[in-house]
Amino acid sequence: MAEKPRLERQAMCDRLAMEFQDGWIVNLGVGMPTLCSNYVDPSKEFINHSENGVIGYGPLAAAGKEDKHLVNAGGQHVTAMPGMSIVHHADSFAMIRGGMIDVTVMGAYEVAENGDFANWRIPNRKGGGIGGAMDLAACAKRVFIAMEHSTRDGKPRMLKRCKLPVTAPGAVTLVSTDLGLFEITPQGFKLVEHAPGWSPEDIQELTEAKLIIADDLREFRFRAPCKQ
Amino acid sequence: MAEKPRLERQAMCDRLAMEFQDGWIVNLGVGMPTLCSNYVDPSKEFINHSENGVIGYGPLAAAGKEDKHLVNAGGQHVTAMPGMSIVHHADSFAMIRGGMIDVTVMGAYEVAENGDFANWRIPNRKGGGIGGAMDLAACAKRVFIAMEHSTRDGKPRMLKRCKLPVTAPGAVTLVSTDLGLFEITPQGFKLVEHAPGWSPEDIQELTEAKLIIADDLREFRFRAPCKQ
Amino acid sequence: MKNKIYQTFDEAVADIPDGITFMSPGFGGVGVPRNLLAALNRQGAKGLTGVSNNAGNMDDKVDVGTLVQAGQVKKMICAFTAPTHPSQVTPFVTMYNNDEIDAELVPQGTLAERMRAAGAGIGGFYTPTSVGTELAEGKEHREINGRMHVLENPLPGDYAFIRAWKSDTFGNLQFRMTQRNFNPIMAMAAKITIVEVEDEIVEVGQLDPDQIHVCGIYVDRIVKIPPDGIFD
Amino acid sequence: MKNKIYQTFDEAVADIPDGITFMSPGFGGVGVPRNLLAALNRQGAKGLTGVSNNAGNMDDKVDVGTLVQAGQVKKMICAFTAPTHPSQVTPFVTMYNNDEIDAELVPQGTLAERMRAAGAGIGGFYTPTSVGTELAEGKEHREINGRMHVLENPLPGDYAFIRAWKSDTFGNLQFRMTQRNFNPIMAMAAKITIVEVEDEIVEVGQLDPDQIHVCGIYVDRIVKIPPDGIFD
Repeated sequence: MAEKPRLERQAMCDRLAMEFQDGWIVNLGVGMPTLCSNYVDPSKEFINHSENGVIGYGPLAAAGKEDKHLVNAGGQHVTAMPGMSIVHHADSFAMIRGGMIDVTVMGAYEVAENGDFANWRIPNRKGGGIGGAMDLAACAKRVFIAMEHSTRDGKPRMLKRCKLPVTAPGAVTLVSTDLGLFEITPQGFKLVEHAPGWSPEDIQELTEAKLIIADDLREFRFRAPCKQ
Repeated sequence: MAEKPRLERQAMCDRLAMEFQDGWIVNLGVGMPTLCSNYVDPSKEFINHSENGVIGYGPLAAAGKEDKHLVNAGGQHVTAMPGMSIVHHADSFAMIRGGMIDVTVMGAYEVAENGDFANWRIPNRKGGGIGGAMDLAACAKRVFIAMEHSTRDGKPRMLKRCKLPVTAPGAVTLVSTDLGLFEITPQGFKLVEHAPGWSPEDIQELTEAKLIIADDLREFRFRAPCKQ
Repeated sequence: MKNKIYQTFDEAVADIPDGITFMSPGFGGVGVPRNLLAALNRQGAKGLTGVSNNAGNMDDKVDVGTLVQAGQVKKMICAFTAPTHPSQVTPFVTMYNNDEIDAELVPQGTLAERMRAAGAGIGGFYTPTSVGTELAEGKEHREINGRMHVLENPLPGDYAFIRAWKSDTFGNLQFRMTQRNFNPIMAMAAKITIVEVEDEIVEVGQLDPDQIHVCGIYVDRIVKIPPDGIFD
Repeated sequence: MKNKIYQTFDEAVADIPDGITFMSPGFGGVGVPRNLLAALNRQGAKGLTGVSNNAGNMDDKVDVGTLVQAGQVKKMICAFTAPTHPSQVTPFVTMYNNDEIDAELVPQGTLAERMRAAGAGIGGFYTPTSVGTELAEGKEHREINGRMHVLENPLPGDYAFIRAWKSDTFGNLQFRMTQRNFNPIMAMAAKITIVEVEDEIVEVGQLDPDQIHVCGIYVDRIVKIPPDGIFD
């Protein structure tokens, strides 16, 4: 059976970014979550925080226009925005642990219905890449996850309990996958928006944990077409 | 019996300052210890640290030349010296606790032969004035005390054990009083320099603790006359 | 984004309820948020807990002592509950001796570090300061690398009053010289930070990002000291 | 006062013995003390413990990985002991998988705070980070204000290698943009701090006292990167 089309990564991240509120301080993880910064809503301003101590930076620098001393958490050259400021690493994580980050968006290997998630250690491999993920997961006001719904070999990532070592227990509140948008409730995953053409049953089939279907389940929301 | 002349406060502080080594970071307590900053040795440079986060400040500002934003720990207007820098209070005490202060000079009500001293709480009075004294006493590399040898009513301040609540136990290594200079050794106070005209016996009489007399006991050293 | 600029100090402190903990910086008379303290005095909130280096000076300038004297403060947390010289009988000292106000005496470095911990999400820390003194009594002790330490708790605030030199409209702050003192850590430690600005409030982009002492995310309300305000 | 200026990187690292702990800042390739690392590589000290955000990148630039690859490092303390992408097989990853090098994995914020604690004379601190994870196993737990924390220890170093933008002759430092990262806390945490300066070393008095990111009391040796040095 040829599978139905899944959501694009940009759409997954746009959907999370639509939840950001005006004035929020946002920390975007390396990789897919960075796509959230492409979402623009003229009615809202977000403040980008990066672990390496930059608050209020702007979009990626155009080629040839890089400031070689200014990078985001992914090591990408970003631009200085008016109001930007710099702190050192201990002060940057003081902001994180101090609860100043309104939302962090991260990738994950697994998310569990109890809000646990795992993104730092691959199975059967020595060591891990924690970076600032544990600090952010434990201390940001909200942890959103953007990840593919299934592994490359088709196994579910939305689990009853994480199999991999967790990054933080019970931290996740919202997950955007290529099949839909999921809230984490005390009762477990609640499917609130589904990818076009995907029924709740289709999605449940690819999900280990039992899904709660929102009463007001609706189709996945995409951002309005870009005006530029 | 008319008492023999005692040492002037400036001489007491000069004597402690003579022990400062080139490049030392020096924190001078409010009041008498501030007089140490009048000691000048062209062969040495000292770096003044003050609790309120200024490192490398200079002499008191001349009247009319004050920078209203620049004060030392005593609230006196000091001058900016080349190389001066400013930090906030937590960073200033990070320097103190972190062991960056080579010597602190403080006043005291009492010093005991075990190196305890008391300078924050007056007997039979509620509350106390700690300021940064406990941090400095516990964490500076050396704690020097400048104080009168006797109380106003003639009681000894150099004691077997402190009667007042201590500022830090076992912290003091050198005491300059108006009767001489005293090292604190594992065996107790050692009189190493006596005020002119004062014999060890004279000084012992005004000291509660038993004095050890240095083999090389000598007369109190004064700074060379100022050239200006 | 929300406008942080307020036109008057009275507006900026209007909603402060009774019973909150306020933080007031300043050292040696420098960096004291006198306009905000004066406004809070006019506003009249009561039952306050104050966090400050001391509980007011002997000069006739507005400081924490103004609120103490007015009976607005029920407790001070500070590094001086007695004057450095017995002759300095401030309103606080009189009230404290008469048991009309409560106080917690904290070594200055521990006071600073406790505020920093509160702002930095640190649950507690061990310090060698005060070990072997009356102030360490009843505190948890622990020997670390051969040295005794005491456990100290974070000290958060509800409101911080800040005196800055410059601000931008986002609330990025700069201080001049020893004006900085407790200001940055109090801005971190308090839920709501209100700033009085001495020199000017500039547009965002006017301050060098490398030269900002307090990031604007910590700042909620900003008031420029007007020509008839308190400049010292 | 002692002259802190060294003419060459080789002189500045000449006395570093085997077995010490070095701290190497840098994040995303910015603020990496590449000239000092290259000099230490030439100098050949062995059995080193390295403290750094990661254990080397995939590019061909000198970084901590250069010392790792040369077998000079016995242990890394860092926030990444595996790459963020499985394709990034650095020399460290190969050696670590073959048990040829030891490592301690620390969450980045805890790593930063542990260094800050070492520099600030804090004996230990409680953080909520890592609670409920494998990394918290064996650590002392404590519930503080209803939230579980773990106790973390200070992380001091013997030598810190610093990459600054400007220095004065006393060692007061300024950084540009995100070059700052771990630099200031490593300068605090290490006994001996050696700085490579990118832009210029100026006379004392040339830097604004309000705009210094690391006070010169933390700095021991300063080297200007020469025209043929590594600028990135």
